[in-house]
Amino acid sequence: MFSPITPAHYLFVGIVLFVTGMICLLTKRNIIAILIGVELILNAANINFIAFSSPVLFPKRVPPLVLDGQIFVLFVMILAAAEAAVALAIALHFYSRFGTVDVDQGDELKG
Amino acid sequence: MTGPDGMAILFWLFAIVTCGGALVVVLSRHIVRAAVGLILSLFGVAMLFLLAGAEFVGAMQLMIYVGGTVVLLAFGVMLTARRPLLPLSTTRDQWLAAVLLACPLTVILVQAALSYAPTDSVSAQVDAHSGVSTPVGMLPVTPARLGMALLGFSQDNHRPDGGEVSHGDSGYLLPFELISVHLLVVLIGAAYLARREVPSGMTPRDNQGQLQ
Amino acid sequence: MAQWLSDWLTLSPQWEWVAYLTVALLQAVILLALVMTAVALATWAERKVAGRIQDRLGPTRVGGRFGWLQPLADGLKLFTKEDLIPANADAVLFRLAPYLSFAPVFGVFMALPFSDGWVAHHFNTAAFFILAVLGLEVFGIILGGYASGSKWSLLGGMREAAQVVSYEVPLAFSAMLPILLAGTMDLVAIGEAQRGWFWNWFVFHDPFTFVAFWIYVICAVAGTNRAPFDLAEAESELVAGFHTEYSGFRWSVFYMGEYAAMAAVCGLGVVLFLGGWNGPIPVAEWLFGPASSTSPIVNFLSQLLGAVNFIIKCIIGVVFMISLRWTLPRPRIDQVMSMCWKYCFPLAALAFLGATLWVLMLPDGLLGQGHPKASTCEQSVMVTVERIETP
Amino acid sequence: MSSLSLVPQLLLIAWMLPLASFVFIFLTGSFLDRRGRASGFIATAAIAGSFLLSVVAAALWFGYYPLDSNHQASSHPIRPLSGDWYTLAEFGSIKLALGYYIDALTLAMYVMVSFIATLIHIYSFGYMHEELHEVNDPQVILGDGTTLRRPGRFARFFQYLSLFGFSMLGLVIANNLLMTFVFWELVGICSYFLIGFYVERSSATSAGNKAFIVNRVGDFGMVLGLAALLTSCGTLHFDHYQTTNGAHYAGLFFYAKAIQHPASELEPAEGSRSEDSQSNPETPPVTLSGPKGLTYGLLVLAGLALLCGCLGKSAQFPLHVWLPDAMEGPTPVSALIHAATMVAAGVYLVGRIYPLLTPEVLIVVAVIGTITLFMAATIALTATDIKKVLAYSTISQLGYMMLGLGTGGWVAGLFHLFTHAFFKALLFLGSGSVIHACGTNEMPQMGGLLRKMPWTAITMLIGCLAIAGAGIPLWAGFSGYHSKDAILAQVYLFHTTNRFLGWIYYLALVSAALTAFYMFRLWFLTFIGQPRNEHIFGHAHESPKSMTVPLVVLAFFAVVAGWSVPGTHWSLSALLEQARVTPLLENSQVPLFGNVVIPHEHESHEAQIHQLVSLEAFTAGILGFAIAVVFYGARWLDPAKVCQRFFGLYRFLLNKWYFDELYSRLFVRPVTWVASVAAWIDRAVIDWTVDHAAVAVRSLAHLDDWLDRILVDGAVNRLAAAIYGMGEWFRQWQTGRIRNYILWIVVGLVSLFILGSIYFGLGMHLVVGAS
Repeated sequence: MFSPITPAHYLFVGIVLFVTGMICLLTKRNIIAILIGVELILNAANINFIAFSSPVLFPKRVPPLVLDGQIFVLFVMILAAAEAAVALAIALHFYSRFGTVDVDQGDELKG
Repeated sequence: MTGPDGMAILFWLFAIVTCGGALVVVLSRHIVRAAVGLILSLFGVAMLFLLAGAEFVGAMQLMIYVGGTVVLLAFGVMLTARRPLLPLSTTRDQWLAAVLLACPLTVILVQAALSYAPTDSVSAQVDAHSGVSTPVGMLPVTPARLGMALLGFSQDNHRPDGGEVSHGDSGYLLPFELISVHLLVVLIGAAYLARREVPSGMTPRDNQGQLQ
Repeated sequence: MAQWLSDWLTLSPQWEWVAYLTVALLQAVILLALVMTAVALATWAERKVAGRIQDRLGPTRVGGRFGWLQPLADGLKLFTKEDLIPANADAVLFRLAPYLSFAPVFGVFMALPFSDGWVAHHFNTAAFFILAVLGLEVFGIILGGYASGSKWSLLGGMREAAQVVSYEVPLAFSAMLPILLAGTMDLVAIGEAQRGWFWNWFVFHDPFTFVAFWIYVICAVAGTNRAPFDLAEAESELVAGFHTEYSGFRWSVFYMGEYAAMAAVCGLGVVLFLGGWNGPIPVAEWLFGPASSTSPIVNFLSQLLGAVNFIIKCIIGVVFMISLRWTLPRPRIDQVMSMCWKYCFPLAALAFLGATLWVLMLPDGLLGQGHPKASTCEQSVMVTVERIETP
Repeated sequence: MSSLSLVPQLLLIAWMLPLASFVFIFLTGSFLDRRGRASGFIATAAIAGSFLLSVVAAALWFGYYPLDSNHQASSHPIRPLSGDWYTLAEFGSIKLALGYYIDALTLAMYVMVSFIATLIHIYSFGYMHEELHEVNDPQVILGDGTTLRRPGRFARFFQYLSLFGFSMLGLVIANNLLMTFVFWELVGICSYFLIGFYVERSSATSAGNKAFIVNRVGDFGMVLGLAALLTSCGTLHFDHYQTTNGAHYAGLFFYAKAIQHPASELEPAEGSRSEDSQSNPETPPVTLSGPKGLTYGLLVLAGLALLCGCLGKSAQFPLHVWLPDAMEGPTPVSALIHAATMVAAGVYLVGRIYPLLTPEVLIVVAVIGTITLFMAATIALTATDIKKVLAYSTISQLGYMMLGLGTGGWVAGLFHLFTHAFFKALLFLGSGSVIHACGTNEMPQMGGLLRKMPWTAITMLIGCLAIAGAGIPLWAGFSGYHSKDAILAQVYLFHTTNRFLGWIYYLALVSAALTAFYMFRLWFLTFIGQPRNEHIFGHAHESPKSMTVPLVVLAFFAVVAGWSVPGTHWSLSALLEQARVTPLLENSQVPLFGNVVIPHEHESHEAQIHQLVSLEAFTAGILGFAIAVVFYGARWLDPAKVCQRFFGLYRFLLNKWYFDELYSRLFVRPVTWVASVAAWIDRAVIDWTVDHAAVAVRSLAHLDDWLDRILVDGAVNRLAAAIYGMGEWFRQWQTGRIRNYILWIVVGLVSLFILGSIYFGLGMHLVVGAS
């Protein structure tokens, strides 16, 4: 009844995550919400990597597994973790400086 | 639970969880609910990874983002729970701009995804080039192989004709080391940024008491 | 199994998915029944052990002399209680939280092998998967604490967040040792690597694994939010912590989550350190031959014996955790955190390093008698290299 | 060879133990200081371990090479073990390495050094116990009139002791002169640290500096000697050695031998080696390396230069001035320096490089030794500081050793080194015990301590008897009797063959009498008679066990060190005899001084020489003792009156022959004068030039300033104004709102995608579906 799952299916999930993450970036004022948007976008990229390196989605490929995709996802995760650590530290600093998490309040560097 | 149908069921289930979580993130005004949406979405992504045969990466996704989002949640709660709820909603113009931009972006991306032909073209090329027709078979993606790749033995980059692995494409040792150092530097930097300024005349131990 | 069901029902290929769904649900129900039984037994054991430690008898009325049916009575009482939602609460999250807390623990049992091959889904990264999924339990508790809209609950939830995120690090570190020794994250393979006499169990492999085992025990207790590390529900400070505002069925779901998590960490610990389904004496090998026999009945019997072994060890572990709760006082939150970061984590890291060196220096074990699987790490590297050599 | 092959390893461990102790205490000292005596225990355990390992190594060695009197004829000829542990660098045949050269002398030194060092470590527990707590140093007056209070430095003391032990053992085991030199300097720096242990006392620091600088003078000569040998022989190894490419090269001893017997140059392997090569056919032939520019004259010069270093280290005339000042260090350090480590190094080195020393050099050694021993003995007559007396006696005894070596008595000189180590350690530790009890070094403040400190007094008496060479002539005596008689016999033989140097023998005899006199003067002044200072006497007390036990042990050895083991002829001198080396041109005419002959040592063992010398020495000793009794024991004569009568001589001796003043005139003042002239030149010439150059540069700068302001600044300001205007225009894009930026990023992204899809079809085709 179901059509077999192809890489395109995964790409669609990635698209949804990417677009929602982008909208999240564009519409939220809360600094943590913006961080959440970034995480969504990173995950959208990860899904694509996994899809293209999957031995399940490319059963006839020789060699069956391309490790590059999974390694890249691991690196992206590590970078995301690092980014989250720094971003949260910045958020904390932001909060203690401005007393709010609204990024629009932090426009002291405007021209 | 194997087979194409089983996979399809599970795929759709987790795709819905993923996309639904993402929508919750966008549509909820409350930061904690957005974080819950993010958790759902990331959980779905992890399950999609498992389905795609990337078990280690899937487990890694769960593990890392559990820690990451727990802290995110904690921060969300800490920074917003003190005062009455501030929705921090944006203007209608902002939403309009976002949607206006998102529409063409979606169209282009969908077009690209649809135009992608899921052939095994890459492998076919390699196959034809080397003339080796012995398939290795469905080797499981054990973490050992990922680990070996990170330590410099990447099976992918091995020449099918049995030649020597040439320098420079034999694995991911250098990126692995780089990212380790990067992570360390970032964590130290974050710890430095987030440290609490201790007012003079107050020992750090006094300060610790406030956290509890 | 699904294929068999489909054939039996003579379903047309386009309806095969119904068979899949049915089988999946069936397996889930079996697992759920198992988990619920475990939880019921654990609550009974908790009451009995508490009673014995406090010089009482514990439950004696319901279900004969030993109060066997006490869990059932408790459940009935809880289900008939009124479920309250405070006015100040975030209703959606308040309802969601208990299930978020219970579901991951249930998910753990999907990957936990009860015997050689008796596992719902054979992951080859099972150990890691279980550690990851166990960590998800904390979400429910934090959300419950936050959504209740009470300061006690909030404090409990935040404590839980800090505690669980911290203790995951040494927990994973100590769990890494058996993985390192067996050379795989596959729990079935890890269990198999400890076949034979009890000195083949990884806990007795070398001094470092012995240390790591006790770190695992400490971190598992802390990670499942059990006394003496139950800071999230410290009744002397926070009324009842994160579940102050919960009652009735939702509260019992939290409760079940906690006991199921106990069983889960015990199961993982048993597989990782205590030989899994291998008894202290290789009775199964004497009875049923060295390897899994071709005869399905013999095979089944041997696996059943393994599962009994496994369950007995789990029960011992759970009872140990329960008796910990009733004997040890509760430390302060800063003591809990410093215990994690200043003692458990460095010790676990040292043990990891030590075990690595041990395997490198003494691949045949201390006495040279050789551990049957001691050099699997090296072997796996060799196998991988071989695969690279001969594509 | 299996039992012998263990010996280098054992000695390596024995050598490394004190280093390990040093490193450990160095790293954890501040922590250990708070925990009491842990550092002391560590250091003591390390050096005691060295001692045990050395004894085991010695046992292995002598089990293989028994101490037969006719060892030359025994089945296996004695062959020193030599090899390299660690190669620092190789330049062709030149090899810089850390290695071992082991013969009976090395082993005996190892056992002796580690044994005495162990006893001194134990003794230091008692002596240095004050350093465990905060110390109040009464000798350091601060600006506000109070005395200095400082934290105790117990750990630091033991740390330096460990380093000292390590350095000395390294010096002893070295198989090449470079390694010797390195550890030579390490010994020097250790003594510097320990002499200046009380760094707050200016006297201590200047004493440390003095020791260090005087040693530099000697070491300068030594470096010259090393350079001469390295350039002429191309190696600094004593014995044959092997480079990493497998070639065997000859060592210094072989070159020296080749000079003696020029014919043997054609046949590289030396005698014993060629015999050995028959029994051990695998021994490869040795090749000569280097430019082979070694001539006899160069060897003389190199020997003299190396001797300079030995003179400095062993405090021989004229470089002896540092040793009395070195008494500023704690007494255990003095004992260590005098008995086992520092000053012994010089004598040991002369003994080690003996095959390289030509008769000319040996004569210089003998003359300097004689001058030193007489001079130091006379100075010791008048000194009142108990440690100074002992210091001069050390110089004097070292003179004896040098004299013995210089007159051809290799065994005699080194034998005295060993016996002297025992009784001088005993005397110093005893004096330390006295100082510990009295709180002063001045003998006139003491007296009558025999009653208060019986153990110290008796052991000190044994030490005095030993150093004076007491014994029953022709039969047996204290250890000093045997060794000193051996030296005197050799000197007597020397004076019979070389009449024009006969005064050496008589001076040595007179000094023997002086030795007896000043030692018993010390003992009588300290322990006998009425207490001269009731306050000090009242507070005096016997020292703790940790101090008296080493005294008793050392006293035992001071008595028996000269004896042979009953029933055998195993004795210290027989042991040294096994390692004996012969000097160049023994028993033949010396090329440069045609009529000098270095006699063979065996000849001095003749019974008639021995009897004669023994009786003469005994008479001299009795004479010295009698005078001491007359002046200080029975007090029949008042020493003060004698001093007044011979006031000029007394003042001359009291001022130590005016050596310090002489050096001050000769070296210090000229240097100060040159420095003041240089300072004047600096001020008047160089500063003037610099000042005026500065003025010139300043006026140039004014001109430059003007140019800068008008031309350069004008251009820059205009440019800046233009850029500022542009910035004003750009700043309106800088809203500071992050969402605006993201918006523009996304706009750019979407535009890029659209452009890409227009111009390149669909971008994804390009990336993925290129095939």
